Amino acid sequence: MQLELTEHIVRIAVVRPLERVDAFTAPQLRERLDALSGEGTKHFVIDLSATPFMDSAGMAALVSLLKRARQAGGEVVLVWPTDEAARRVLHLTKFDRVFPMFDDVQSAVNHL
Amino acid sequence: MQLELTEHIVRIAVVRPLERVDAFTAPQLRERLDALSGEGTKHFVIDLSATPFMDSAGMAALVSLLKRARQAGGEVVLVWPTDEAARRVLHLTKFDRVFPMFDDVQSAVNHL
Amino acid sequence: MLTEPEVRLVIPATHRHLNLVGAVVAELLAREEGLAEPQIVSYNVQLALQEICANIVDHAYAGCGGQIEMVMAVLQTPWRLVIDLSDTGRPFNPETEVTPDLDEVHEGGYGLFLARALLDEVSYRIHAGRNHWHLVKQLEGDRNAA
Amino acid sequence: MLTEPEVRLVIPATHRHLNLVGAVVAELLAREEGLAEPQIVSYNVQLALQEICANIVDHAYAGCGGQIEMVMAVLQTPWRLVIDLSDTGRPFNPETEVTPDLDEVHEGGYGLFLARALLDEVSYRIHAGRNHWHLVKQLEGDRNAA
Ligand SMILES: Nc1ncnc2c1ncn2[C@@H]1O[C@H](COP(=O)(O)OP(=O)(O)O)[C@@H](O)[C@H]1O
Ligand SMILES: Nc1ncnc2c1ncn2[C@@H]1O[C@H](COP(=O)(O)OP(=O)(O)O)[C@@H](O)[C@H]1O
Repeated sequence: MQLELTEHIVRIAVVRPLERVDAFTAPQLRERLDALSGEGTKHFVIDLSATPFMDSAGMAALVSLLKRARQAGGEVVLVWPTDEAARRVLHLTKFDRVFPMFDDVQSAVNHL
Repeated sequence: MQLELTEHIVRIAVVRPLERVDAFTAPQLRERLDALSGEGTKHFVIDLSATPFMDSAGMAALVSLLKRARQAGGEVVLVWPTDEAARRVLHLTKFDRVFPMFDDVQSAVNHL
Repeated sequence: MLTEPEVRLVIPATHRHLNLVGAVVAELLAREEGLAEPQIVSYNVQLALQEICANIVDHAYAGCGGQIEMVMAVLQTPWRLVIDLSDTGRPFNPETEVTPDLDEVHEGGYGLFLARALLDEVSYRIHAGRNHWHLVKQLEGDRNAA
Repeated sequence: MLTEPEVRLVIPATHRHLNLVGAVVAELLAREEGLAEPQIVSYNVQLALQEICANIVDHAYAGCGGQIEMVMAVLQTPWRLVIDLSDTGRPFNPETEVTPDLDEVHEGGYGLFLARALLDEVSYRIHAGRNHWHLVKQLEGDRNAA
């Protein structure tokens, strides 16, 4: 049988902040994300399930990544925080309408 | 067949503090332990595996219980805290020589 | 400012130290028995405080340092948490405050919006040469429950 | 007292508020990158502070209230945490301090023993009519690790 096989390799970075993402730590997160973008990664899963706290500086880092990724034809999706209060904040700011949201990393990866 | 059956029921109270045990909360713990002693309980397992913090006021509550229980012919045994620092404090104060220490509730109950 | 026993925290106005602010309020609330949804209340107050304090660092002091002073107390009837945050940086101009258009995402401009959404009162005034942010969070629940 | 940017906390001298003291020091240490055994250092400092403060509540103020002021900073070369705790209660008499006989259990008398065992320095002096407890914890680790 004749067939043609093409392989697509899509690199997806799964980033899981384990500490507070706030005005002090967000620059470090940004730096890591910028480095990944710089290496050509354009698909990102930001897994917030183990992130204890995120302020608007952390949210700004996600928006910045989103803009850059979409410009490159990629996407940024989020995994919901476990903490109910943190979930409500993403809803309040309508981040859950801008970022595709998932309950776990596997579903998030499948979407990309 | 003739036989004689006697049943012994030994009541063992397993107490598992889930919050800080400190100068503020120790009186509440003491009150609960005193109530159990007052009802005739004399065998106690104090399970510290989920206790995030204990100060010397908490330790004093345990000593007070120990004295009362032993006087009544009972015993107080401890389940080690999970936190390494808290374990070291029990060692430093030699509480681990005065109280029989166990790794889990089941072993502690079996000892009594 | 407050008649109930109050707690006072003074920190350097740097992003590095803002985690202290949230920790103090979290522990203060942790002692309030019978609070409904304690985790959510605590998170919301911590986030609001973080936003107001980050604004003080970024805008009032514009990165030039100084101190932030926080005075807080839990008051009764009605049961509430009252916080005064003050600094000696440049004054806040209320006209610079705009409600963010939530149908677009932005890289900034969520701070005051979040603080106002998560607290019951957020007011600003200048007093004795200091900027003061007065914050109130109503506390709900059954104080005799525990 | 300190030249580095310092943190100041003032609380009512009640058992209820002592959890704030530990929370502040824990968050201050949480920002120190490269600290060896961070959990253990943090727990030990929190416990030592809790003991010194409980003594201020119970002995210096003997339950009659007042305030406890804590001033703290992380200093470099050597890397260390320095804390000054002060109050306006009755003075401490060092002669009342006895090392507990650890071969017997006691219902009290572990407070100062623990503080001294868990910190590198615990010293007391009266200054300007206030009792001051000066506490030092050396910090170990690789500050450039993270
Ligand atoms: N404490 C403050 N002092 C001076 N200006 C402030 C202060 N807080 C906020 N502002 C002004 O209000 C604007 C909106 O603040 P905010 O909603 O927190 O968004 P952001 O800080 O991300 O810009 C700021 O850009 C700033 O111009
Ligand atoms: N801050 C203080 N002010 C006055 N007296 C104190 C203070 N701290 C400790 N003391 C005295 O030192 C004794 C030993 O203190 P400590 O070791 O903490 O044990 P405890 O507080 O359980 O008695 C106390 O009983 C008290 O007499």
